[in-house]
Amino acid sequence: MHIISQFLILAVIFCDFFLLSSYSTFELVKFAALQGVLTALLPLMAAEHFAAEGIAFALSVILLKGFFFPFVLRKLIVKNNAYEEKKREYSGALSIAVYLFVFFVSVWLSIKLDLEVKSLSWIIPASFMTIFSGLFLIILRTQTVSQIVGYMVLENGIYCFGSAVFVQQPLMVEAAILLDIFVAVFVMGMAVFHIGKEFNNSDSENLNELREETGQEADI
Amino acid sequence: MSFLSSFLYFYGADNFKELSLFLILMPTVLGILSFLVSSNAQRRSIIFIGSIFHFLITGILVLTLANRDLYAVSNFPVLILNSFSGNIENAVFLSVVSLLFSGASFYSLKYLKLEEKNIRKDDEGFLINDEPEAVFTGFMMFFLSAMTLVCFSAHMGLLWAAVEATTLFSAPLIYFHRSRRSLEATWKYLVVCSVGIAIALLGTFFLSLSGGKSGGSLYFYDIISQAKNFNPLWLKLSFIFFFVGYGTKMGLAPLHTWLPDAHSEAPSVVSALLSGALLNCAFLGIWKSYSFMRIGGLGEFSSSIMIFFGIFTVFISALFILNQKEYKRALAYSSVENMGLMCLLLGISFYVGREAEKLVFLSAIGHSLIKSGMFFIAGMVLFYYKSKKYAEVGPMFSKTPFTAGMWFLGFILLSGAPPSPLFFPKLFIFKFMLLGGKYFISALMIFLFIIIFAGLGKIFYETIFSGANNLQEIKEDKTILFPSLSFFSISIFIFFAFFYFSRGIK
Amino acid sequence: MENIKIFFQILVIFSLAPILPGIINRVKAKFAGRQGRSIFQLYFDLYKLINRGMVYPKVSGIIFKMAAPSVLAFTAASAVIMPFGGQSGLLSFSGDFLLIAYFLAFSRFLLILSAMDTSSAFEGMGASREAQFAVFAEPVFFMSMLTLSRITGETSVYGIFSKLSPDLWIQNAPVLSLITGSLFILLLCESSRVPFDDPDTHLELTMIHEVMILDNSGTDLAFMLYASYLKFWIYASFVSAIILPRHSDFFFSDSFIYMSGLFFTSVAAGVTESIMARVRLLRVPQFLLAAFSISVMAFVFQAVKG
Amino acid sequence: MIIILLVCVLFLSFSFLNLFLSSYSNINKINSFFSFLLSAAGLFACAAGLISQGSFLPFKSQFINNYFYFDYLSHFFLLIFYISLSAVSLYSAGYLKKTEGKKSLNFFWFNFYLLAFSMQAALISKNSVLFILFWELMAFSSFFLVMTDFHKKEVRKAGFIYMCANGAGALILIAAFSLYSDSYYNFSVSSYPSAVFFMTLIGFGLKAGFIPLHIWLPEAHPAAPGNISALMSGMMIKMGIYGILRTLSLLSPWKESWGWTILILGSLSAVLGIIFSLGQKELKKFLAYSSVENIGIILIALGLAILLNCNGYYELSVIALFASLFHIFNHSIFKNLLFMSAGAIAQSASTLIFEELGGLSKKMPYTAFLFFIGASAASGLPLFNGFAGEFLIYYVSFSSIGFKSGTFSVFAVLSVSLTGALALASFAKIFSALFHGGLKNENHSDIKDPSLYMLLPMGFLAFMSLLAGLIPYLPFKLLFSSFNFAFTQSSQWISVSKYLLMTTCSYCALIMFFLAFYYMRKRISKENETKEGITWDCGYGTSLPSAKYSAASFSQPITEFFSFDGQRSRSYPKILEYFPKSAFYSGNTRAVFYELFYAPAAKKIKKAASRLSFIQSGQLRFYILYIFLTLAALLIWKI
Repeated sequence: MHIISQFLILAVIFCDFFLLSSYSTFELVKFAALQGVLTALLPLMAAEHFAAEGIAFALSVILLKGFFFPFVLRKLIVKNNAYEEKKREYSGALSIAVYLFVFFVSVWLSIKLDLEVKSLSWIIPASFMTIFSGLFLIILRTQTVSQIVGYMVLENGIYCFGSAVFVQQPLMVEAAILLDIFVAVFVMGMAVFHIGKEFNNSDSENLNELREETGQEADI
Repeated sequence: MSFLSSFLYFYGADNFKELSLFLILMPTVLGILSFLVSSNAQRRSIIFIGSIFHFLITGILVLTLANRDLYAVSNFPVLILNSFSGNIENAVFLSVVSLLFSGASFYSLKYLKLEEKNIRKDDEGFLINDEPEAVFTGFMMFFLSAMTLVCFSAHMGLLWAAVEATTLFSAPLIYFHRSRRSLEATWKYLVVCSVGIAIALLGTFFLSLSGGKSGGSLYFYDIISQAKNFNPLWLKLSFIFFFVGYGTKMGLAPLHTWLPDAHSEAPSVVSALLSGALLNCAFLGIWKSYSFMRIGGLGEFSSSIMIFFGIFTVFISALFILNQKEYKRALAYSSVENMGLMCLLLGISFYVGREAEKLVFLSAIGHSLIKSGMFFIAGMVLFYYKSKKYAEVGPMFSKTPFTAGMWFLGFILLSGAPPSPLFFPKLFIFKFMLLGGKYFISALMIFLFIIIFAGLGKIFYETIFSGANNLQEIKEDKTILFPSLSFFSISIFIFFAFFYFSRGIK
Repeated sequence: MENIKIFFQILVIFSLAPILPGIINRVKAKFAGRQGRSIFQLYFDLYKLINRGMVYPKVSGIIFKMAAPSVLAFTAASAVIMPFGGQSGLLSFSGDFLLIAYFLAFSRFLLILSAMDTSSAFEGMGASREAQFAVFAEPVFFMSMLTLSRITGETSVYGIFSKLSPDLWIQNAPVLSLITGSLFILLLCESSRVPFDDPDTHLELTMIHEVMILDNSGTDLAFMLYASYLKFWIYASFVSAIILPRHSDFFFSDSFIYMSGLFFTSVAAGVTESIMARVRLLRVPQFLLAAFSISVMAFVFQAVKG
Repeated sequence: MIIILLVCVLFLSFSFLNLFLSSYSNINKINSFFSFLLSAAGLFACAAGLISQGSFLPFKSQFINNYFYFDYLSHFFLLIFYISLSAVSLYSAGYLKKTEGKKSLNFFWFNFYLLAFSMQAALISKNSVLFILFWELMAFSSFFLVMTDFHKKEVRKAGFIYMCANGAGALILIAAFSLYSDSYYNFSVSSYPSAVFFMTLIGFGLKAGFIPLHIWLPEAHPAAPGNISALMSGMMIKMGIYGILRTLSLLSPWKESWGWTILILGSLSAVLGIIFSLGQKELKKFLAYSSVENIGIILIALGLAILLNCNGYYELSVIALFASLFHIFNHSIFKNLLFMSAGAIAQSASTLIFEELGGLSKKMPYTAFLFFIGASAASGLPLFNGFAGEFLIYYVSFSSIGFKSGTFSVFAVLSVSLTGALALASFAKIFSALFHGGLKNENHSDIKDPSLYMLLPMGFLAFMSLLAGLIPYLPFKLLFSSFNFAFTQSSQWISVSKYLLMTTCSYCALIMFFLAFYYMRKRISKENETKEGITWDCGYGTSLPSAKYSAASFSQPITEFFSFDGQRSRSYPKILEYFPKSAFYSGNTRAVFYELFYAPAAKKIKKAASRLSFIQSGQLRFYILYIFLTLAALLIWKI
């Protein structure tokens, strides 16, 4: 049990690497889905006994993050032909630098918070890494679809952190949180669908009309 | 009359739980119903009846507060609060939400009728067709139920889910006008708030972690009773994450970026609710974590953060109001400023003692009422003059005198002049700053308030007195401004009541 | 006995006023080597003018018609308040120098208004220059009054002059001499003598005081001239009361010394008039500011020592 | 004192009554009649209260008592208020006749009554919260009154500056009042006296309008209609002084530094005020600056009172306080008179620029006479009431020059005397520019004296000014004997009243002289006839009215000497050929403080604000970055 969870955590960390470095949205969606499935399996591995509702819950998360979200996002990508991220010449080096930065920050944080889970040694840094990479995905990518993916990765990280520290919530609350995530992604998808219809490409560059003009000040 | 009130009182206290559950679910049911119903007129009546009903029941529930010792039963671990005794702020914010919602529903009755006939161009010239009204009414009711859930939740996780739900339900409302700019505003609103709320979720996990290695329970009752022996490091971390998370939703300084866009692009009914009710609900999150910190003995840590961010928010909003070109964005920034003030006041109330929290209530109620009234009027101004920039809005003084009068009365109330309830919080902030010997900060605050007054004054002044008066005669509709008139008079009444009853705070 | 003395004083003031300018003209003539007009020439001019008819400019209004008697009335009233060289004038009370100064200011106000009423460019120019000089002259007067009242501890002109005595001179000689200097400059400026304004010039653009009464004629002109002579008497009595403060309780000797003081000041004025040329118009403010700084220095000396 | 409260309530009810009534025909007459009636009633009640001094006892009902009080200070200011209000209300019946037809004046009268109510209520309110409530009410109602004809561009600019000054003042006052330690928000002793003093000085200074804070005054007064600028300058400026006096009466141990600040501020605004007014080209702007100068004189007297009190000469300091109050009383009378006559001229000649006016004395003899009384009173000349206030200041400073630390009185004497001389020059210029010479342009031929409604109050005020000027002892005794009766037996009071009486008999001597000379001239001119001729013009024979020495050229030597920025923005062509065809000269003084200090500062603030607008850059990605940065900053800073 222990080794498998160890491998799962390593897989999560590598998913982060691929997420940060890949520039095609299809790959992004694929790896995010993979990461979702992995994080869903984690609590099962870590927990000693298999409570019934625990399995049902994990299955629903796998179903949701593994299959339904990628299906919706793939349709969106096709609809808005948001296949490719504009590659700048420095983007390769930048993603590596960001990955390393995220790695060191999360390791520093987990040491500083002296929160080491015996059974799953690397779970806390992994969850912090996923959270921060989710954030940086939203910051670095211009395609709106990849920003949704960034949000999903952020949720995966938080979920992974929650399962790592065995936070047992009443089922109702777990369900509410999952439901919220599902609705959030769904509404974002709807929004991107409308953006696509409006601007016929869902690049976030054309979404910067609302800003403060500098320069023309009204005189007193 | 006394028999009726005592009957209502006992009835409310007995089955508090059933009533609160009913209060949460009733709007959702009505929301689904409005999707099924065919004609728009019925949908509008649904909203109106729902909100009036909601307001009545809230009145009954809040009435139970009147006699605290009768029902001092402590709220044992259950998801939904079963009495307001422990936390008055929930009651205050709930009453504000329901009052605002009833005003908004009355306003939207007329507004939706006007919008239907009013085909107008977007800024880029695209024809604007609005969302089907079913979507609007439906999501309005879902929005109401989400906010009621926030006020009733007794469990931090549930609170988080409810606040996330309010974000999701209000997103389509912003997108009512289907223009490019409102789409952009919705997208930014969604992403920024969801990321913020996600961080708040992390804060919830930290809070439960601080309860013990194996994760303590997140019920308010448990947290309050065992807060003293929480692990201080984790508690601090949880407060920081809560502060950043709910601060984004509440619109504190560096995280406020979504607020002006969302408020200026949304229809005025929605921006009134956003500004009046939603920001308060987000503030409820910070208030809860602040009270945990205070009980846990780390009050000083949290209040220093809150004071710093309060002043920083007022600073940023002052600078942005100064060069503002559009009046709706100026109103949004003044909401940001007011949220900063409330955060500052809560921080100060740690040093001065609990009854200073009365001032936070006063500023919350006052701001919500006045700001939503102003947004109603802004909606009508936009409808009359078809432009958001104050330079293009004609001289309201001669064209639409009644709206101009209300517009200026709202400005006077917003600026914190005495008849407005926002006067006492300002007076108290100056008293605390000066007595505390912080002369530089108080001088800075005076300067910032003056800049805000001048900035807002410029906008209201230009809209009322100057402008190209080549527009044709405008038929002014007075009855639609009844809600803002009633909100303004309630706030002025609150000012005099507070002045008469409060014997001043040392 | 008391009111006889007062009556004598008033008689002396109103009768001997024109003699002092006569003395100045005579001194100037002597300096220029010519015989010069007799001292009493001004009396004959006044007499001639009083009996002449008057010509009012069509444009002028009521102000111009009422100006001449009121200017003379104000100057006469302030002359009456002036103490007669150490003895009390008709009515002296604390702060009476204020009334003197402000009565003269009112007469200047009316003079300017009557000049402007004729709406002639020359009179306007003279009036504006007169107003400018007044702005710088007034502080000099009040500054020297301040110093004098600080020295003597009195607040009325009569009190100051009765307190002034030779031994007071010995104690603070420098201060008093500075004060006399600034008062003498004030005398020249107020009565528009040479360094500031040439009384008997013919070019409308250069005269200041004369041009304001250009359009007056007949009795009005007589009143205006007589008022300027009275003004000279008042300022000269300030200077003479300081340089010759003699107080024997015998009335006649005191008034005689006071009259000789007046004689000496008018001679000094005549001498300065003949040796100095007119000061350029832009330099006049600096000249008056010099007088002002002299009186300020006097005050500082006195304040430090006192 | 029930009457005063009743009058307050009636004013409030009339204002709302006006709002709902539709605009009927002679709205002005009825409204002005009612407001005159009410203010007259208030005047009698106040005067009776002051004289009998029995009226200061507290009220029976407790509710009124802990929110309002009637002590000497509020009584004195109420008296002044009622005088100017009754005059203005009668005056506005005539003044508004011209604008009656065009637009409905309901809103105007609503604000007029509201302004009257809020001023009275502010004067008698003991509670700081209520005081600020009435203060804001006054500020906003007067703002609306100033904006009555808002379609003009410069009126809008002036209105905005006025609103900002009021808003800033009110905010500073809120900060100052927060320091009062009374739990019922009443005015009471405070634990930080100098902090409270300086903040209230700035807060009320923005209303009183002394030099550094006066920028709104020369903008707002010309923009307001005639009767409103009279009321504003006559009474509203005094509210600022009332505020300062009220705070001083609360902070018991006065400090020397306060006295010096007020004295220096007073002399600065006196001298600079009158210098600025010299350069003005428009009558109302000129009168506004002369109000700044008179406020300066009032503050000088107040500064003297504080300094004397600190050095222990209590009796003299009370006399100095009387001097400032007396000058407030006199100033509100003659300033009202001047503004009303300016309104009369504006109504008939429809312009107040000096260059376009001239020769009005033939067309408007009564206004000319009343303006003459007002002008000579304003320049502090003896026969009129401007002089009485300054006389007291001189008396106090001269009797205090002898004390060891008497140097402050030098300051006072110098600034008052310099201001007196400058005021004389400026009012001479104004009077001659307006009333002398021929009519400048032909469409002024239909000018005639204003209607009786306007002349009556102006006459009443002129009579009051003459009365207070000729017999200064009468109003002095009436106004100040009730300060505290014990004081009237003190030596200083007796000597001051003796000297005031002496001034009266010297005036008799003056009048006697005048009659004698006038009679002499009449007798002589009977024999030889008086002819009409043209003014002496070196024989050119062309006495055209435009050759008159205009106002700008009259004040040119003085303003040239005092102008700070040197190039007083003059413009005239360079004359090249020997016989120049045409030449012109136009120069105007800039509002120095506004253009050199406030406007650039405002521009800098705006530029700094716009530089910060990159935060709202429109890029969603940066918004998320801000969240991350705040999170990181908090973590690093706090953990």
